[in-house]
Amino acid sequence: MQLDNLYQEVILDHYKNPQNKKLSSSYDAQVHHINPSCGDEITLNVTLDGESIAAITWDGVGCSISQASVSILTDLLIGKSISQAQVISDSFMHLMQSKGTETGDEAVLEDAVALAGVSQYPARIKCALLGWMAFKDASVQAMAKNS
Amino acid sequence: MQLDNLYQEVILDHYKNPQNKKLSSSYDAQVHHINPSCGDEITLNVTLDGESIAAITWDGVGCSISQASVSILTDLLIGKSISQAQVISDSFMHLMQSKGTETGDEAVLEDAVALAGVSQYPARIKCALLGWMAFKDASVQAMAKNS
Amino acid sequence: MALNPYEIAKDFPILSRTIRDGKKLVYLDSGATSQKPNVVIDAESNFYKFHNAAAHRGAHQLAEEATDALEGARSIVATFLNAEAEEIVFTKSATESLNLLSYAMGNAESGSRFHLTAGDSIVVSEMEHHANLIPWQQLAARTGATLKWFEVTPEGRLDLSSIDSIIDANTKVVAITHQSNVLGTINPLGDIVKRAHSVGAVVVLDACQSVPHMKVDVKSLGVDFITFSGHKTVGPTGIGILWGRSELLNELPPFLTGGSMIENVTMTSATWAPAPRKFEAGVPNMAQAVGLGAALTYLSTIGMENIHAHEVSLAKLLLDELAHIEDVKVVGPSDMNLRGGTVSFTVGEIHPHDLGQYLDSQGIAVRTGHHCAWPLTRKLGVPATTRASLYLYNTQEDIQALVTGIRDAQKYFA
Amino acid sequence: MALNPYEIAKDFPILSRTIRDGKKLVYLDSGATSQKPNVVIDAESNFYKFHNAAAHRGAHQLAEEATDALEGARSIVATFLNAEAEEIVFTKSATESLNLLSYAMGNAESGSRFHLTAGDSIVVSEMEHHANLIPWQQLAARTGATLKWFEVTPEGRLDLSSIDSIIDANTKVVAITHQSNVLGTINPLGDIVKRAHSVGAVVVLDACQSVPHMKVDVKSLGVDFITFSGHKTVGPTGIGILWGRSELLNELPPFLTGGSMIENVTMTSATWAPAPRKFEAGVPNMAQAVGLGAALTYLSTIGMENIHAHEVSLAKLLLDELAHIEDVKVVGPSDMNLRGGTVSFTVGEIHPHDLGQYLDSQGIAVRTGHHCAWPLTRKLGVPATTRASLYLYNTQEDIQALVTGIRDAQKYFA
Ligand SMILES: Cc1ncc(COP(=O)(O)O)c(C=O)c1O
Ligand SMILES: Cc1ncc(COP(=O)(O)O)c(C=O)c1O
Repeated sequence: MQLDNLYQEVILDHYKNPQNKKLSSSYDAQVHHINPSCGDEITLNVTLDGESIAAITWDGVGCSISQASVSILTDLLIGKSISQAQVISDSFMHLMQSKGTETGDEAVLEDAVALAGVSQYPARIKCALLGWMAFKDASVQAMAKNS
Repeated sequence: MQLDNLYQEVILDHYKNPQNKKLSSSYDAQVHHINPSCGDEITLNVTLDGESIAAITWDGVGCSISQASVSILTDLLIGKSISQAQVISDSFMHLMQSKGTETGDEAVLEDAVALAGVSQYPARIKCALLGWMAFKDASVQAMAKNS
Repeated sequence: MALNPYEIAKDFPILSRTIRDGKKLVYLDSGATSQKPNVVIDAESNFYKFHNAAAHRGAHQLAEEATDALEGARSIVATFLNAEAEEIVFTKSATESLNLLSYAMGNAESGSRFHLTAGDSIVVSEMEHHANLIPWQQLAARTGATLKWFEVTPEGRLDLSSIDSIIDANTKVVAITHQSNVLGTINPLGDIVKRAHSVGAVVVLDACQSVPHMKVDVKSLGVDFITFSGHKTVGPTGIGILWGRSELLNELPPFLTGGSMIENVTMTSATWAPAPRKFEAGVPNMAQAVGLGAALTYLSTIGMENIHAHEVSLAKLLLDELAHIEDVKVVGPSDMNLRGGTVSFTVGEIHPHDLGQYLDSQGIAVRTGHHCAWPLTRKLGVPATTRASLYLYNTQEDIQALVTGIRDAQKYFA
Repeated sequence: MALNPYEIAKDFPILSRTIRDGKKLVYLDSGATSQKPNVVIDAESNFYKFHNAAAHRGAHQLAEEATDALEGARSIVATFLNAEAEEIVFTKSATESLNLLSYAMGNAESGSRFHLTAGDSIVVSEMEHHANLIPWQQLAARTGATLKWFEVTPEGRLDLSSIDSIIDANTKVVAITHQSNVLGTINPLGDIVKRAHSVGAVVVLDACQSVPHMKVDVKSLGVDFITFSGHKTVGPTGIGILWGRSELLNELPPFLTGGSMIENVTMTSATWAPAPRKFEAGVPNMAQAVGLGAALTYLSTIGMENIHAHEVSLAKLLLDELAHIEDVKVVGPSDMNLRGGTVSFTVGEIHPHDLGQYLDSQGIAVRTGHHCAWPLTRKLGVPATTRASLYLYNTQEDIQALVTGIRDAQKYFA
C-alpha cells in the first residue's frame, strides 16, 4: 500500500515514543508554533552552549507526522553546531519539497529520511515542518539572546 | 425590419418635435430624474388646477425613446384629472412590461401605443419610463403641496 | 418520496472517478464543498457559449440575454427561499455576504438602526464558523461595541439559559448559525428571533449548512438576513447569497462601491441605486449566478424534504454504527433530534489527520481539523476532529465504507 | 508575428451565433466583457468534473488536487505579470480588488504607512472608472483625507502639468487607470510613479483595460498594486486579481475575514496568515481561478505583443474610417500614439442609445452611455457616447460592418 511510504515504521515508533517531549525548565528561547489549517500546536525550548545546541525539548499535540518529525529533529540536532543544524534543516526542507522524487541523504538526515514519503502528500508537508519551523525560530532567538 | 416596431413614425416625430419641452417659470412641483445606466436626464414641472393637470413642461437630454415618451406624455395628460392620469400611467406601465405580447389600448393611451415595441427591448424600457416616473413623482409632490 | 442516491450519483461526473490506487471515491466532505451535477456545469458553460455579455450594461441582444439569465437566476433563488427577487443579493460567497453585513453596518451613520457604538453589543455563539465570528469581532473592534456569545453545552447544543442577559437592550445584531458545520446541531431559532426583535436587534442567520440540506423558508423563520454559499448547494464556486428583508436592505448602506451600483456620480460624491443593485458593484459573477440557479432548480426537483430525510436516515445509520466502534466518540448530539447529516468524532488516540489520511488511502474523503470553528474545538476539549458530512448523493455503502475504514485504521495505527 | 483573427475566432463558440434576424454577431464590446475560448470553458468544467474539493482544507486526494489547481493558477498569473506567486491575491473582480485596497487601508492603524487621516490626500484622475473612484471617495470620507485628481485635456490625455502640486507631501495613495475604458488613452506612468514614490505614496494601477490587451510587467512599471478582472481577459466571470509588492501585502491589514485567512482564532480575537492567504477568506473561487489560468495561458501562447499589434492596427483602421463619416466625432485621442483599441465617438444628433440599437439590429454589439465613467463623460461635455472596444478575435470585416452600420443609422434616423 502506498500509504506505507508515508507511515514508515520509524515514524510510528517516534510517534509512540517521542524523544525529548518534556519541556525543560530553563532555556535560551521558547517558541510556540501552530498549524492554522489543522490546529496542531507545539512549544519548543532551545538551549545553546556557545555555537552548539545543548538541548531541545518540546511539548505539543498533533498528528503522527508532526510529532515524529519533531522527535526525530531533537535526536538529530542535539549536540550539533548551529551551522551543522542549518545544513541539516536545509536538506530536510529540500526533501519535503521534492514531491516524492527524492529519498533524502541518509548521511545528513539519518532517521529523518523516513519522512521522505510526506513529500508526496502536499497537505501533510506542513505537519512535518511544524517542529522544524519552531526550531528555526527558537534557534535564531537563542543566538540573538546570547550575542 | 423588427427595429421598425421600436422606432415608429410617431416616436421619431415626437423626438424631432418634442411637445412642451420648455420649462415653465412657475410650477407646483419640479423634479429632476436620471437614468443611471445611460446618463439620460430630465427636469419636469407640474402645475395643478384643483384636481386637474394644468401644465406639464420639461427639459432634458436623452435618446429618441425617452424624449418621445415624455413628449407624448405631456400631450396625453395635460388637461386630464389626476385620477385619469393615474389610470393612463398604470396602463402604460402595464404595456411596457408586456414583453411584446400587447399592443396597448389606443382609447386610453392614444399616441403612447406607438411605444408598445419598446417592451420587446428590456434595456430600453427604462428609457420609455423616465418621463413617466418623473411625472409620477412630481404629481405626488404637487398634490402634497396643494393640500 | 424517498430519493434514489444511486440514480442521483450518476448526475455527478466526479463521483465515478477513482482515488489513489484505483479506489472508488467515497465523498463525505460535502460540508466543505459539494460536488456538481452536469446540469450545473452545463449551465455555466452554456452561458459562456451562447449568452455572455455584461448584464445591465448594454442595449445589444447579448447584453439583454445576459441580463435575463442573471435576473432569472435571482428569481429562482427568491422562489427557493420564499423571498422576493429584489431581496436577493449576489455575492461571491457566504464569507463575503457576512462581511458585507458587518462592513455595511460599520458604514451606517448615527441615527441608523445599524449604527453601532460603544455600549452596543453584537451576539454570536461559540459554535460559529470563523466566517460568522471574525467579521463581528472586527466590527466590534472598529465601533467599540461589545461581542457577546451563547455558550455550547457538552452535548453540542446552544445554551440558551441566559438568553435574556445575553441579548439585552443594547444588542443591535444577533448572528447565529442555522446548523453547525462541526456538530450537525440545528439551532432552534424561535426564542432567539423573538428576544432579538423585542429589543430591536436584527438576526443574521448563517445558513451555509442548512439551505443546501433542508427547506429554508425565510418568511416562516422570521430572521432578518440569511447568507449561504453556492458551492455547498451543488452550485458553482464563486457565488454566494445574501437575503435581507426589503426594508432593511433599503436602509443598509452599501459595502463594495463601483460600477452599476450607483444612481449618480461626480468627482467628489456618489448616490446609490436601490437594493439589490446597491450591493452588487461591478460586472456580476453572471455565469456563477446562472449555475446556482440551475443548482437550486435541480435540488427543488428532487425536493428539499426528500434530501433532508435521506441525510437524516444516513446520519442515523452512521451514528448507530459509530456507537459500536470502540474508542469512537461523537462530538455533538448523538441522537437525530434537531440534527443534520454532519457527524464529527474522535477515534481514541489516532490523530484525525492520520485517520483522514488512512481513509483517503481507501478512497474516502473526510475533513479533519478544527473545521474553521477553532473556538468550538477548543471548548469541546479536543485538538481536532474527523468530520463526515453527507449529502443527497451519499449511500448506505458510503457509510459502510467509512465504518470499515475506521476499523481498519484502528488496526493500522495499533 | 501577426495573429490570425479568423482562426482565433473559431476558438470562441459564441462568435458563431447569430443575432436578431439571423445576423452574424459582430462583437465590439470586449471592454465591457470579453468572450471566452473553449479552453477556458473546459478548464472550469473539468475542474468540477474531476478535481473539485475545498482547496487548502483537507488531506484527501481531491483536496490536494484542488489545491494544486488553485496554486497552479496563481503561478500562471504571477508568470504572466512577471511577479511572484505569493504576490497574487484572488478576488472576485477588479472592483473587489480596489475595494480591498481602500477598505484594508481604512483598517490600517496609526503608524502604518497605509493609515490615512485628515490632512492626507488620495489622488485619482478624471478618467477613472467608477470602480477606481468611488472606493477612494468613500475612504476619503471615512478618514477625513482629501480626494484630489488629475484633469483630462480636451484631447483625452491626463493633464500632468500640475503633478507636483497634485501629488504632494501629504499624498498617501495615487490610484490611476492604465488605459481609459472610454478614451482608449494609455497613461504614461513614469512621472507619476517617480513623483508618488518621492513623497512616500503608493501607486495603485487599475489595469482592467491594459492587462488583457498588452504586455504588463509589474517589475518594469514600478507601480505598487495592480488590479484587473478575469472576465475581460477571456477568462471566467467571478474572478479578479490584486497584485501587490510582497512587503506591502505583508504590511496591509486584511479586508474580508473568515475561514482560511487566519493564524489563530479565539472568541474575541484573531491573527492572520501571511499574504496572499490573509486576503482570501473563505472557500476560494477555485474553478474561476483555474479558468483564468487557462485564459492567460491561451493569451500567452498567442503573445501579448501580437494581440496589442492586432488591436492597434484595427483601431487605426477604425479611426481612419470614422474620420471620413460626416458628423462623427471621436472622443479621445485620434492618433495611435499611446492608445489602445477602445474608440468612443458621437454621431451628430443621433443619441448613442438609438445608434446602439440600430447597430444591434445589424448584429453589431457596442456599448452606449457613460461607460461607468460619468465624471469623465460630463467633463467631455457629452451626455453619452458610443464605444467600440476591440480584441484579438475582431477582424477588418468587423470594422467595416461598424462603419457601414453607422452610415446606415444616419440614413435611418435622418
Ligand atoms: C477601467 C476599468 N476599471 C474597473 C472596472 C471594473 O471591473 P469589474 O466590473 O470587472 O470589477 C472596469 C470594467 O468594468 C474598467 O473598465
Ligand atoms: C457554517 C458555515 N459558515 C460559513 C462558511 C463560509 O462559507 P464560504 O467559505 O463558502 O464563504 C462555511 C463554509 O466554509 C460554513 O460551513
